Amino acid sequence: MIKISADLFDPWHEVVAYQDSAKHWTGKFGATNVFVGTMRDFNDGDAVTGMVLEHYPGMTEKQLEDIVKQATRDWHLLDALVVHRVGEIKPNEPIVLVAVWASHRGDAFDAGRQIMEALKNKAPFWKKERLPNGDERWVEHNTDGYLRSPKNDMSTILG
Amino acid sequence: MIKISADLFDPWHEVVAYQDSAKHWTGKFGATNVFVGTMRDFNDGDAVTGMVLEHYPGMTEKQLEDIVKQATRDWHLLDALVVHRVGEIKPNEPIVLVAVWASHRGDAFDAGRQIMEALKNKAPFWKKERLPNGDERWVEHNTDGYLRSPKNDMSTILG
Amino acid sequence: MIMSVKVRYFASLKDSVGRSDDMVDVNGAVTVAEIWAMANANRLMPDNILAAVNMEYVDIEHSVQNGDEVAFFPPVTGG
Amino acid sequence: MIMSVKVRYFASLKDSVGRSDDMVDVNGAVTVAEIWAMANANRLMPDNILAAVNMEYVDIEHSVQNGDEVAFFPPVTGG
Repeated sequence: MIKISADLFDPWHEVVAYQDSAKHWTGKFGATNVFVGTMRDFNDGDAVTGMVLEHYPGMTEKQLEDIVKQATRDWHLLDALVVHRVGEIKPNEPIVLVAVWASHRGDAFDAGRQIMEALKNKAPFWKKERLPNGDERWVEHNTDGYLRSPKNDMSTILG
Repeated sequence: MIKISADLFDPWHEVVAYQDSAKHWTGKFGATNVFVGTMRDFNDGDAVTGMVLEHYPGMTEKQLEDIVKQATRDWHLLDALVVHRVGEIKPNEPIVLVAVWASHRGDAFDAGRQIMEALKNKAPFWKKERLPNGDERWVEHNTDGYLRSPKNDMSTILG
Repeated sequence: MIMSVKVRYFASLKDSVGRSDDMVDVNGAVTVAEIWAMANANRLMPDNILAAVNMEYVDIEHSVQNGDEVAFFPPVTGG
Repeated sequence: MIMSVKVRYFASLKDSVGRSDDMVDVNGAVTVAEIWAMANANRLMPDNILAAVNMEYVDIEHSVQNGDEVAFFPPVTGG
């Protein structure tokens, strides 16, 4: 299921409510992977006091549906839930929830990550950040979620 | 934090309670990855009516602490929570929760999966399944969570 | 045949063109890139622009049909 | 020197040896594999067994010290 929410949502409540409503796969899922993206109070080294999330009504839902369908073709999934905020957002509020249910954990981890990366690359949402001095700035691009962290690269290099 | 629980736990409640208690990283985490392993009502083609989870008190906690420490060395993490059931378990009850908080999603996905795989390979827990006819059987080994699903392999082969 | 095409702009691109949408009337076959040029005579299409027709991503050489909705926007930054 | 070593068994291995633990008294240097042999005279150590000393995984050639707790168990199946 895909939901675009103009209001604050509780990702953990969404997961429980959806799972409880899906009686046809009760007892069948062994693995649930949930990703929650939360607004931080800083970005690119600057304090951020809030954010406006714009989207393209219609296309956003269509792209998210396609992304979930692709994940369902690529992995053994029982179900998936994607919730994304739009509008005015404050720090520490959830922006996105991606939850997937599968029999086995490999599918759950891979499908959850695939949906999240595709969402970051293809779902038409745009963030405008508000800075403490009242300025606003558009976020220019998303980073690659498959990049390994610098910390890990260092430990690989240094043994 | 590591918790071994002899009683039913609610993984989503655990995540919220832990996150709310960690005021020092409120506003700092952008990415949360949560994996929940749930008891299914079948395994290896057979209906399963219940399970007993044995562990090695002391060593289990020690291994889990080491697993989380290693993930914290390998990835940029703010915190991690691992909860694992022991004792009598019924289908549809959660067995394991692995939650990690990071600034960025790549670290959250990679660290969560690393902790889960290490737990499956190294944490001393053993499952004994109860079958509908009253028989019991020990689960002999865990599968590899990095194996790609047969579905995905097929689609790769068949283009 | 005269075709009527709706053009939409989002996010920072909407700010820089100063409008959220245009209606463009064209005579005969036309591509997404040509739609941009007609609607924005004095402005080159930005390099990193994304384009969609009827809410599906397309190449800028994609041809546009009567009644299509063409959208232009910067790289997406959701999630 | 006489050493006293506690031996523990878990899960299916506990069922097959029929005990959860042993106390083994040994005289001089001894490995984990030798501890198994002393405690289980008539039973070869299973191939896929895991061993721990003081709750850390060890190779079966690891040498055991006085007061150590040695544990044997089958592949783990948690999670």
